[in-house]
Amino acid sequence: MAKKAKIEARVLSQSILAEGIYDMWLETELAMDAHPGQFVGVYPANKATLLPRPISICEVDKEKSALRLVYRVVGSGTAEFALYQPGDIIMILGILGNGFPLEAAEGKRAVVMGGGIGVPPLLQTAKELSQKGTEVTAVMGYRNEETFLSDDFKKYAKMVIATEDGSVGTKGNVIDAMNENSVECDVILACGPMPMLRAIKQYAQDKGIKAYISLEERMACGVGACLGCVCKTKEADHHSHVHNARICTDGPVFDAEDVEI
Amino acid sequence: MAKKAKIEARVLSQSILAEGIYDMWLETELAMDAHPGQFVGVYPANKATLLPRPISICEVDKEKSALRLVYRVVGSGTAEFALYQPGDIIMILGILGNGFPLEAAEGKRAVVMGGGIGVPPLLQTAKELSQKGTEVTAVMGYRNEETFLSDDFKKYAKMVIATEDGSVGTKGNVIDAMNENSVECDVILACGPMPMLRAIKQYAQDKGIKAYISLEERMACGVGACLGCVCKTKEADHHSHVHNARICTDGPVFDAEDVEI
Amino acid sequence: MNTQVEIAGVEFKNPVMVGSGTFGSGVEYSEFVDLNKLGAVVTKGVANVPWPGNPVPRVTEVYGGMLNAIGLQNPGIDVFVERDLSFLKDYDTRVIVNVCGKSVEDYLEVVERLGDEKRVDMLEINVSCPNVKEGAIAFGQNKDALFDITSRIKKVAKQPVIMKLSPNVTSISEMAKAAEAAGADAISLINTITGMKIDIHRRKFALANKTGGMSGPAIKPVAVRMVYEASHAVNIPVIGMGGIASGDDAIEFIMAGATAVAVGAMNFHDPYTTMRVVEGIESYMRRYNVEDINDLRGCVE
Amino acid sequence: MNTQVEIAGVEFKNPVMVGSGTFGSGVEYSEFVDLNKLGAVVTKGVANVPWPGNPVPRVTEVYGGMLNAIGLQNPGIDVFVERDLSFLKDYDTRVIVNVCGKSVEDYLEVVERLGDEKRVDMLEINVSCPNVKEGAIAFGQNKDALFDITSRIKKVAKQPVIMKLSPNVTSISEMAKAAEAAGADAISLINTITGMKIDIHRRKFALANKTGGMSGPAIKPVAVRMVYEASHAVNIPVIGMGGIASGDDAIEFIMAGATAVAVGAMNFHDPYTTMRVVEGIESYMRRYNVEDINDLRGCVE
Ligand SMILES: Cc1cc2nc3c(=O)[nH]c(=O)nc-3n(C[C@H](O)[C@H](O)[C@H](O)COP(=O)(O)OP(=O)(O)OC[C@H]3O[C@@H](n4cnc5c(N)ncnc54)[C@H](O)[C@@H]3O)c2cc1C
Ligand SMILES: Cc1cc2nc3c(=O)[nH]c(=O)nc-3n(C[C@H](O)[C@H](O)[C@H](O)COP(=O)(O)OP(=O)(O)OC[C@H]3O[C@@H](n4cnc5c(N)ncnc54)[C@H](O)[C@@H]3O)c2cc1C
Ligand SMILES: Cc1cc2nc3c(=O)[nH]c(=O)nc-3n(C[C@H](O)[C@H](O)[C@H](O)COP(=O)(O)O)c2cc1C
Ligand SMILES: Cc1cc2nc3c(=O)[nH]c(=O)nc-3n(C[C@H](O)[C@H](O)[C@H](O)COP(=O)(O)O)c2cc1C
Ligand code: FES
Ligand code: FES
Repeated sequence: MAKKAKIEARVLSQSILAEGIYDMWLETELAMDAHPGQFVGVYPANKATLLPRPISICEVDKEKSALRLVYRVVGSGTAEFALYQPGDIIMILGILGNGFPLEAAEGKRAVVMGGGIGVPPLLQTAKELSQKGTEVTAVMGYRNEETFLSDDFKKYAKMVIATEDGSVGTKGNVIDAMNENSVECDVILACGPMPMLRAIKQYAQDKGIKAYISLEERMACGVGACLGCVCKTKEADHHSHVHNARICTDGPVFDAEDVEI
Repeated sequence: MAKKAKIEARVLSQSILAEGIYDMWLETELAMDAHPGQFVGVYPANKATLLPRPISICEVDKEKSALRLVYRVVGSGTAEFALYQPGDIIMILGILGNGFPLEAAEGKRAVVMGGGIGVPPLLQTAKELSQKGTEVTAVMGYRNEETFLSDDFKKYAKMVIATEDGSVGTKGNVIDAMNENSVECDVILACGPMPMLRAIKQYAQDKGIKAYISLEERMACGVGACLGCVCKTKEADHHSHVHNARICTDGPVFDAEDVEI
Repeated sequence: MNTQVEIAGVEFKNPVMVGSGTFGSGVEYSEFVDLNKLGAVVTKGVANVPWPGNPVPRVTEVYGGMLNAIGLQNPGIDVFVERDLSFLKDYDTRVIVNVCGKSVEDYLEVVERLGDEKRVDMLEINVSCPNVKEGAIAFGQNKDALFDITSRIKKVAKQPVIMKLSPNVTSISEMAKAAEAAGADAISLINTITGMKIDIHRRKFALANKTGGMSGPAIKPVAVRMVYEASHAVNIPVIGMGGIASGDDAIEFIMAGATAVAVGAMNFHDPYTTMRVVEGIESYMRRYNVEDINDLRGCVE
Repeated sequence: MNTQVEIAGVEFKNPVMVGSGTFGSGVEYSEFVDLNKLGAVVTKGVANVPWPGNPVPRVTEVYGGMLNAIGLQNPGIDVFVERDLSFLKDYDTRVIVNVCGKSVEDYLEVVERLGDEKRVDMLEINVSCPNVKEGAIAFGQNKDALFDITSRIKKVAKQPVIMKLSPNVTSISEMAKAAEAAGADAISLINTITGMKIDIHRRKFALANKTGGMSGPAIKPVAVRMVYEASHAVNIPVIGMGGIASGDDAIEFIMAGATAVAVGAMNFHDPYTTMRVVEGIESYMRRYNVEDINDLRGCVE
């Protein structure tokens, strides 16, 4: 893997996908080494806020040397990002994290599963899997009819939708949608809120299939140095020796069996 | 006088007058109440720097509701100001301070004297005096041939220049220039570095004339509340009762006789 | 919706006060804000006689805040009563007078002198100013000295007494307990944290006094922690301050255990800060259906 | 131009180190910077046995800085020696190992164990971590306890010993003097200042540990003041840290009296910070014709 770097990136475009959900393309050489499931740290210009904001890679365009980030405005950093205009220069740190193990899904019945702001990283995942000839089902959970990115997924995957309010697809969560649509699979690649990930871990265990889940935690360094972002692991991991894997470096994607969530 | 306010101002233009010296016009309703020798507090957008930067009013255009600020880049705040483009919205606090007592100079032989970045506030001073029919001589001290604003002064005053390196006018300081050009006067209105102000105070005392000088000090509030910006006064002043006048409110302009500098 | 709070029998229309020394006696900021909308005006520290304060530079900016070494310049109690208290007579807000001194006797003189001033609702005793050489902070950094001065002041004070604590201590709980044990009616904290800035180009201290007291958003996490610790150590009310810039910041201090809050250095950044804090508290309460501000006190888990 | 400094007989090619716990053992940041260009790598605190650290969330951002409550997670001395010290063997930089413990015996075990490790140039004893319940900070907030642990460590240590002091004390000078009197070869400061952040929307502490240690530019003025006070109280060298982000910041600490400096939390903001500090120091020296960095130490007036 290429060396990590903190470098300038140029905003190529910015648009709104749903209420509070933004879609930004960045031109950056980091794109050349980006794998699905990895993330970048985006630095707000606001000098009162010094830490990078971890944002997953939603899509990669290697020809344009571009990364797509889809993010929800939740605080001061993301609120600042939402103001960026094409041409703006920002600082990013990357490429961070391990990404999804595509090889574990290739040629198998693969499901990518996302919930809420966990949807974006699955897009590039579905894209690369489908480009490698794997048939992918995308099972995505949303709050309501604002099913952002679902048109993009349809290019690479069979699309199944769950919404909390039942306005589109299955009323309920992604597992409900799996069941309602009788989706069968061998491997799940997932990102979303913790309750969803717990349900997926249980589901995979019950069905005897593999699940790889992308976790989230507060981060400071993003590169594995500060030990801020750990999650409990079943086995003492090679780095910490105390059952604490670093989500930023050993993850964010883990075999669901390996982590205690 | 009108109420003070912290309000938005719109950058109308920005240009470079000399090395590191910038000239910015702002559109703001505060312009309507601005008197020569008063100042505004300009807030950097940088959230690490929260205090307003005191900058003197260089010129006022009441028709356009505009203020002209001329400033030297010395630190992070002024470096930020130098990047502003026409159309940018910034926050300013004003109008602050007392301003020059024009009535003390009207109809007399008036000299406005400025040194370095003390030159700008004298421009509006010369302009208003000349508009009121007073004949003004402007004696301005610069480092070198970059005699910024001198063309503006010529519109309202007889212009006498001193430069440290002798490249233009008298080689030396403003007092040297006064002497070399045999400038006679009844009252001096001045702003500039402390050694210059001390020399002017002495000069005025020796000649038995009045001098009003504009002082500078580190400020926090800019409105007289924090007691950060005091200067020693001969008499116990009405506010502090301890010989400490507040430069931001009781000044920045003082009768040279009244302050111990 | 109730925003009224009570401290030692005194009722405040809302919990928003100002930090002593950052608001004069209200005159200057009355050009920007309606003093009637404040819970209380807390005046600049006043001593028995006029104090000239420290040489300039007295203030300097630091990352997310400032240092000050005003040195408690004040015109003395006589001028203060005549001028500042008279000014405040016209306003419908509480008045808390901040008192400073070099010896216990200095403090007692001011406290006694203020006893019959009807306009004074409470006294705040500054034993924590880091910017004067004698007295002041010494009382605030030693729990026995704090106990002693507090009890002596309580003996003569006619108004309820708030002891203002210094953050420059190993254990804020111990100091809070000492104040409570000596009879203080409330405590306020934090005063400024001692800091220093050096101008590396001139190789000089940025402040003539070398050190100064740090305030502003940069100190807020330390202040919240100390308010939490202090309010869990004592049963008397706590007035919290340190970097408050918004209603959300005020709510944070209240959740940490403060009964009221004060806005200090941020007045300099934005003269309307107090009003934004008052409104911000109300809008938080509306958003989360909080009927009574007192329900939020200490509610963090 | 000389940037070399000496501490207790150990020479450093320049005064720029890293803050323990902010740089791992160098592996992660070696992707960004050339470790050979650092004065020293200071490792994350290591204990006699593996420590799991605190529950998450362990870090949170605050104005101009961050709070952390990692709780000294570490793999224990065995893994550390085998893995981290081996990694550092290939680099031409000094290695300072930061040691933590819950009891004096814990510390002694690690210190003894490291005695024969040739790769270890110095030991830094962390008696100031605010994020673990037992031990640690207790030693750093009581001068007798500090004296005791320092002298016991000095009896067994084969490498020179740096005592890392806590800023959460009333008098940093007293603590510095206690460390010196007990035989410390140097002191380093400041460790983090205890702070707290509350998530007002969830009414919960932002950190699982409730409090955390504050670091970053926001604490710099407090750090500079303490480095100034400590270095004027003792004759042993002082390593200064707290919010350093640039060469200018480093110069400020050196002028305050520090012999060397460390970059901590700002590594997280910019992984190249250490290099920018090294270059920034040199460019300051060039600009002002400073021949020897040691001439700047304590030069503020
Ligand atoms: C590996 C990873 C990938 C992520 N991918 C995405 C994505 O693709 N799209 C998206 O919208 N969000 C994503 N998030 C969450 C995103 O990082 C936060 O929403 C964002 O940092 C909030 O920043 P803020 O300044 O707006 O919020 P504030 O609350 O003001 O941030 C304050 C601090 O808390 C941190 N923080 C706040 N919320 C979170 C969170 N949920 N997770 C981690 N740190 C947080 C911030 O980084 C910052 O340091 C991801 C998080 C992780 C860990
Ligand atoms: C009444 C008054 C009028 C002024 N008018 C002008 C003017 O017309 N043009 C101009 O170029 N400059 C003027 N100055 C000086 C100007 O305020 C400073 O140069 C400016 O504040 C520097 O800000 P900075 O962020 O670039 O510097 P920094 O050094 O980064 O500022 C740090 C802090 O120090 C303060 N500060 C720094 N230098 C000074 C200074 N010389 N005086 C007061 N505060 C200072 C800043 O306001 C800020 O709070 C005036 C100062 C005063 C007091
Ligand atoms: C310029 C200035 C002057 C101050 N003067 C006093 C004072 O006279 N008495 C006092 O008790 N506190 C004084 N303080 C401390 C404040 O009241 C407050 O405790 C502190 O600044 C922390 O709050 P903040 O961060 O909101 O400013 C002063 C603070 C500043 C900034
Ligand atoms: C995430 C983190 C972990 C830390 N771990 C340690 C540690 O293990 N041992 C120690 O002595 N100091 C530790 N510190 C304190 C730093 O070394 C340093 O003293 C402090 O952060 C102040 O410097 P800064 O503001 O540059 O970060 C840690 C700091 C941070 C931010
Ligand atoms: S964020 Fe620092 S180790 Fe993961
Ligand atoms: S700057 Fe506050 S009184 Fe002048």
